[in-house]
Amino acid sequence: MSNLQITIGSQLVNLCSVLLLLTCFGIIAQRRLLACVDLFAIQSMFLAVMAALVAYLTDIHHIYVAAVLTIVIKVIILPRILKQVVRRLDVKRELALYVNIPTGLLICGALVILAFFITQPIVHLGFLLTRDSLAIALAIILIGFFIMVSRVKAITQVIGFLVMENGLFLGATAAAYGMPLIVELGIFFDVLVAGLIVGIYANQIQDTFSSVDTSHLKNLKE
Amino acid sequence: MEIHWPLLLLILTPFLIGLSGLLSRNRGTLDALQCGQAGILVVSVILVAEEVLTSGPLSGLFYLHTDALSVWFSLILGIVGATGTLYAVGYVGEQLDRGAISFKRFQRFFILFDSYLAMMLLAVNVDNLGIMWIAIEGSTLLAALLIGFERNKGALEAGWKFVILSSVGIALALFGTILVYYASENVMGVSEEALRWGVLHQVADQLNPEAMKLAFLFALLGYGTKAGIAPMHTWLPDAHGEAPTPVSAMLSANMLTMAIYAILRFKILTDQAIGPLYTGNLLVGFGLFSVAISAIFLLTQQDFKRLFAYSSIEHMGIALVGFGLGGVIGVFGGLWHLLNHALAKSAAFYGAGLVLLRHEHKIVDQVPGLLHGIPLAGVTFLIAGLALAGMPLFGLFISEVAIATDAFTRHPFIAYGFLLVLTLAFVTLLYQILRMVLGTPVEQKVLKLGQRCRSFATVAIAVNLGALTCIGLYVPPGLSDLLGTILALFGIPGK
Amino acid sequence: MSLLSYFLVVTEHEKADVRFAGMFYLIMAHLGTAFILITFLIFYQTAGSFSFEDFRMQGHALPEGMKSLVFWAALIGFGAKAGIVPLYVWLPYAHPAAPSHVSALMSGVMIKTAIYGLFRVYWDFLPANIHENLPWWFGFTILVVGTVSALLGVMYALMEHDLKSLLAFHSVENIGIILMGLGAGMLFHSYGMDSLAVLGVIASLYHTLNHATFKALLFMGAGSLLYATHTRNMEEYGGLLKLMPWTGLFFLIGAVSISGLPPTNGFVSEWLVFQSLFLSFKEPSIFVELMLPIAAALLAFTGALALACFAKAFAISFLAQPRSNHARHAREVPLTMRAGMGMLAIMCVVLGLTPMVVIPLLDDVTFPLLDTTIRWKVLELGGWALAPVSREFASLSTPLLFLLLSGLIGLALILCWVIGGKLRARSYITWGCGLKANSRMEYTATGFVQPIKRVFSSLYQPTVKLEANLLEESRYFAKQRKFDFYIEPIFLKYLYNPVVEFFSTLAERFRMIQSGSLSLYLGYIFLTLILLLLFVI
Amino acid sequence: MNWEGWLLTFGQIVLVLGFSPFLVGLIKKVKAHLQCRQGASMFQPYADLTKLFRKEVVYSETASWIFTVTPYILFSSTLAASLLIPTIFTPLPLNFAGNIVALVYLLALGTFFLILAGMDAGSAFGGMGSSREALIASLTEPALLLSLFAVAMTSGSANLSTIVYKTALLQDIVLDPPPHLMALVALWMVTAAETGRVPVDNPATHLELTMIHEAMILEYSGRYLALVEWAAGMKLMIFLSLVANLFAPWGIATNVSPGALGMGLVVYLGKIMGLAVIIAFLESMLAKLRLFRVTEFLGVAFILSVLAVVFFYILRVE
Repeated sequence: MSNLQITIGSQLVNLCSVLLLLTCFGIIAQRRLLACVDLFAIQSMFLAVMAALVAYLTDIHHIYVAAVLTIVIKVIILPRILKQVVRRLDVKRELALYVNIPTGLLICGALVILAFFITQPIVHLGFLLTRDSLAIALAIILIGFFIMVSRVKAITQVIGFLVMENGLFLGATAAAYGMPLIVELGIFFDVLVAGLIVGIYANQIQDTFSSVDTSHLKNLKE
Repeated sequence: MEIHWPLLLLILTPFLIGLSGLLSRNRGTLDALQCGQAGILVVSVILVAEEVLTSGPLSGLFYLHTDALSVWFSLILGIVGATGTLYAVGYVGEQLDRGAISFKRFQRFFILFDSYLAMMLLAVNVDNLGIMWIAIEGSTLLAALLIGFERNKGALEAGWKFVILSSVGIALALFGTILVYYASENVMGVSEEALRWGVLHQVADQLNPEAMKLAFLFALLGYGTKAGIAPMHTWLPDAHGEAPTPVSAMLSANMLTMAIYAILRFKILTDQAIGPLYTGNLLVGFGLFSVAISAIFLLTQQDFKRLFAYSSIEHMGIALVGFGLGGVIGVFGGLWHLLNHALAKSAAFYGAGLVLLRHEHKIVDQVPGLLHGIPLAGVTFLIAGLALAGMPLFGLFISEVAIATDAFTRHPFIAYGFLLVLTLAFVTLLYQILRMVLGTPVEQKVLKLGQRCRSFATVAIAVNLGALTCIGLYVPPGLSDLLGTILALFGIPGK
Repeated sequence: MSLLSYFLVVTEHEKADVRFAGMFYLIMAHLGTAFILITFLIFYQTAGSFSFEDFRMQGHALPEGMKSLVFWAALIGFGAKAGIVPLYVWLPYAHPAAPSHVSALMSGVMIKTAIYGLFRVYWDFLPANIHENLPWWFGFTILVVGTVSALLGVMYALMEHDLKSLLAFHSVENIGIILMGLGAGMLFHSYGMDSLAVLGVIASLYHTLNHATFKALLFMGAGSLLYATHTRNMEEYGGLLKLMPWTGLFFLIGAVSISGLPPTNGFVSEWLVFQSLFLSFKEPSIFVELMLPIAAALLAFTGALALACFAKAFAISFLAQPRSNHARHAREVPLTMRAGMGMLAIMCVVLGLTPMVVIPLLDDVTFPLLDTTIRWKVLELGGWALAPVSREFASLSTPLLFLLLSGLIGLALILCWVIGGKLRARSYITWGCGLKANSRMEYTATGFVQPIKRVFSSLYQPTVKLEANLLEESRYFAKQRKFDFYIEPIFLKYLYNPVVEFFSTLAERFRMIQSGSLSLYLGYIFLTLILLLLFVI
Repeated sequence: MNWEGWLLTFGQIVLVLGFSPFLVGLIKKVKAHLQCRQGASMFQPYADLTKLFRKEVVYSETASWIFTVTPYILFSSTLAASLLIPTIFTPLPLNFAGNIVALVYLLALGTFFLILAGMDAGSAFGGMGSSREALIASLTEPALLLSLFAVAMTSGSANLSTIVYKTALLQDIVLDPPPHLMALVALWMVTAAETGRVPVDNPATHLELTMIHEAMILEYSGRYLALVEWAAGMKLMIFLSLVANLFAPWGIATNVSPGALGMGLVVYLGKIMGLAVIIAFLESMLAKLRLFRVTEFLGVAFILSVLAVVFFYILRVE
């Protein structure tokens, strides 16, 4: 492959990761649950694209597998499940937030800066064309985490978690062209099961508490 | 790559037995299978230990790898797992007899329970950080299902919190793993081997310090969440309180221990890369904080299962301090503490389970005079409680003294703080335990315990407490050799 | 050990107060353990092992600051177990709660092990060699602690009407006296006056021995009373001397010797302590010179109060008319119990009459510690008299005193016979101002100590409740009056309760941490992560 | 102990036994004169004692054997104490038997049993007397010990005879004024308290509520009473000779030549009779204090004795 291709490739990769980041901000800014789920699907899409890109550039084939899995699980299955849950519980929009949206955005900005600041000393380690996206990966993880903290509804917390997962995947791909295949598979499997279990719980909670507003789950305390 | 049957047995048995549970239609065979599993676990774990002691680390097929450290934790998981299985047969069986649950769910419980054990055993016996992570995540998910098993409000809430919090934790841990992988790259390039702990251990001193620092930080937070280290401990009391008692016992005695194991693996690598000071300070800091927090919460605790949960937080903290100090006796203390804690704490939970079955509530001041009420549980509480409080004659005392000593030889002030919080915890825990054990029972309606339940529980408790007192009084040579090799693994000349 | 004794305490754990006592005891004991652990750890740091041999070898290598740390740690650690002021608080709860033979054991033996620990640390581990001198304030502190313990112990004992608590408080007093001897010894040692130091140490060892005997005796006596009357409350005893003559006699002997009256053993050891305090004018430092005699005076005060206290205890329990049906129907205890007490009673007298035998033994004990023996000078007149320092300075011969007393009693009898001839006597009811004197007219224990309580009210801060509902016709006559008062030990009030308060409020405050909100929990983790990323990396 | 020793000891016993009743009589007589009364003869106490010895004993039904043995123990312990105190000769043969501490505790032994006896009959008065006695005894003991100690230190010995012997030999120590003066005053106050004299107690009172010593022995009669009274007399004599010989050992015999002894006897009798007269005067001048004033009175005594010690150290010339 020519240098040109490499540079273009790495820029494309970076572009994808930036897009990922943007979708995160989108989720932060979004009140409507279904929209959040869609955004997550889109984000996963970008992720898959990036993975494929990396796979193409480095022709390491198992990354294709990863990309495919991403599409299957994170773009198709999980959003399905989530949407089902959302419909079934008909919680259209999230009105309750612990942190209002502008503040949230500001904080996320701060998190991104932090992420860059943290990864800055170790970025030079990687000699791969994707290394710059490590910072973005960390940023996405933090933001996902922040979503979980700042949102009240169970669903959004799940979405936050999945965003974290995306961040991780990005990290894995960025840092090392993905984990060894076996690990990769395992991780995907786990993510899938996690999603299922969360779905189960959401249903059961809905049955017993007749709401998935986790702010109701405060009976167990000191 | 030759096959080590004991090792394979150790890990596969629970899986297979669990699955075969699906096929067996009648209860007798199910019980029999479980008892068999308990037996096999104990035997095979001891065989594995033998083998490792005689002929160094084993590597089976499929990343299976067992060195001294793994053996130590396999011992804990195996033995406590065995007694746990027995107890579960009694406990869940009792619920079945009372018609609290259907036979189907009875089956399902054991499928989950066994594969949960299997996952944990796998986690401590693989060489690959990635696989280890997967196993731990798997155990988390199964634990989530087990915690919510009883499907009442409390159980669901606890399960939900557990699932969310520990998934977050686990995610952070994964990032830590990725970072290690990342750091290993520019030492050995992109390779399948780069996640093998053994391999990493050889090249660890060349790994990039910054990356390792970051990696360890994430690993500590991530696995620390599962180990119930304050301030990531918040799920723990709920989960321990609401889960079916055998599960609580497994959570406390096995899962926390396993999480500590994972942290240790990372610590060893990081220490080689950047020296022990960094990890040491972090561990000691978190450890002390955990002990202090738990001590305070023990004081006002009204629910005896949560009580034991907080005491688990305390003991994990103590062990962390030991490992953090990292001197010979410190690490020894940590390991020794984990073993004894597992035995004592599971026994305590077994006792708690009996009380719960009998009284159907968990309020401390509603169950005084257990010595008269339920002698079995009373005695268990007394012995286990004293052991957990760190009374002399029990291993926990020895390990606490060891850790204190190590602390003292390094930074006396840590030692003073340590002893202070320890005394506080001691007082609060013992105060609560004795409130329950002594005195005269209050009149209230109680349910009778089934014979089979009682007998199973008796066996489980007897084994645990027996082992506890034995190693309290006399350390088998095998164990001490094992400790020696582990210390060597920590880069400390074994004594 | 504290664990086992705990179980001894809670043998009768059905009673709530017993459980409380046990708990309290366990906590204090554990506190002690923690501090003792610190002591040993400090040694371990230099010695590199836990063997006493190495401690002995290395102990002196400690820097000065560490030594004082060891001093305090050991004092608190063993003090908590021995029950010195202000750590004695568990003692009056634990001892009464335990069954009598156990209390006898605890007070007689267990407390002593703590004293043993103190001796080991202060005389054996700390000093490099026999001639190295520790700072003078070590001994002085011990002396002060001892004096305060002795005084407060007896003060509170006076106000106790539960026989066993009373004895427990006296354990505090006696520990105090023992420490006074020890302190004086250390003081002299720090000035290099070994022969005087030995005296102090021997005095305290001697008193340790004696306390073991008479306190065990008294506890057994209390036990027999409990056995006979099923109550520990003195106010319900009375007139028992006639019903239980043997127990009475033995208890009297115990009382006499704990009050340190000649010619019993308590007297001898207190006398020795006095001597070592009187030697003050040999001290170089004028401050200490002043303090020692004052300590001696306070010891005398303690002795006098102890006397009052046991006069009360014996008189109220054994003399006059029975004050309750319990007492009225009391029977003498079985022979085995009497035998036990009798043995100890004899011990008390024998130990008192044969210091010339005991002291050389103690001297053998102290010799390796200070390598000075005082045997040759202590014993005068072929061992019939004690002269701790010099015959010039002070001497004592209990055998002679004993002979004198008995001889003069004989003389008195003879006088009576010579002058008065044969005894003509008749008995008649006590004069009750025209009424028939009954047990309700007798002075109660409370009444007996009332003057003292009033004089020292600033210390006791008693809470007195007096309510009377008067007759409608005249407000000078009452249908009934209700009087009760109780005393809260000053340290419990100002030292312990606040601590407990602090922790429980703290715990209450902290409960909000575990508020049950998942987002909050996530927040903790998030915050921790961010902070660590910011500051640790 | 040689035959002289025996002789002297016996002589001392006889002296104390024989002379103590006279002191009581003397004080009564002087007081009578001061009250412009004739008063009974000085030898009246002897008659009283013999009478009492002859009389029948009446004791309470509730009383136990404690009540019976107390007089003997009181008598013997007081007498034994008196044998530790130099009167006409020093050092005493029984010097080695005990020092000031032994003295104090011997007296305490008597007090202890007296308190018990007071409670034994079960009458309210006895109890009242005992309780007050307990208070006063506990307050006097430290003062007594410390004031004696203040004197002891000047001669570097705690054995009474030795103290007196030394002071007797070198007169000037006695003139070591401030400590001794304070000790003297303290000792005098203590004496008043211990021997049940005004202003602490009033031996002549028969108003129950003010009695202390008298209340304790209220139930006694016959020979028991006699023994108790006699013991009281001896106690008085003990304290007077303490005052006399510790602070003014002039003329006391230091060798056993008959001349010296005779001289010693005369001077000694003179001294304590003088003191007795002083007591009489004081008693006629002062009024008895309230019980809870007594504590302050004794507090003063204690402070004085402490000061005596302090001054000794401060003014010590070396």
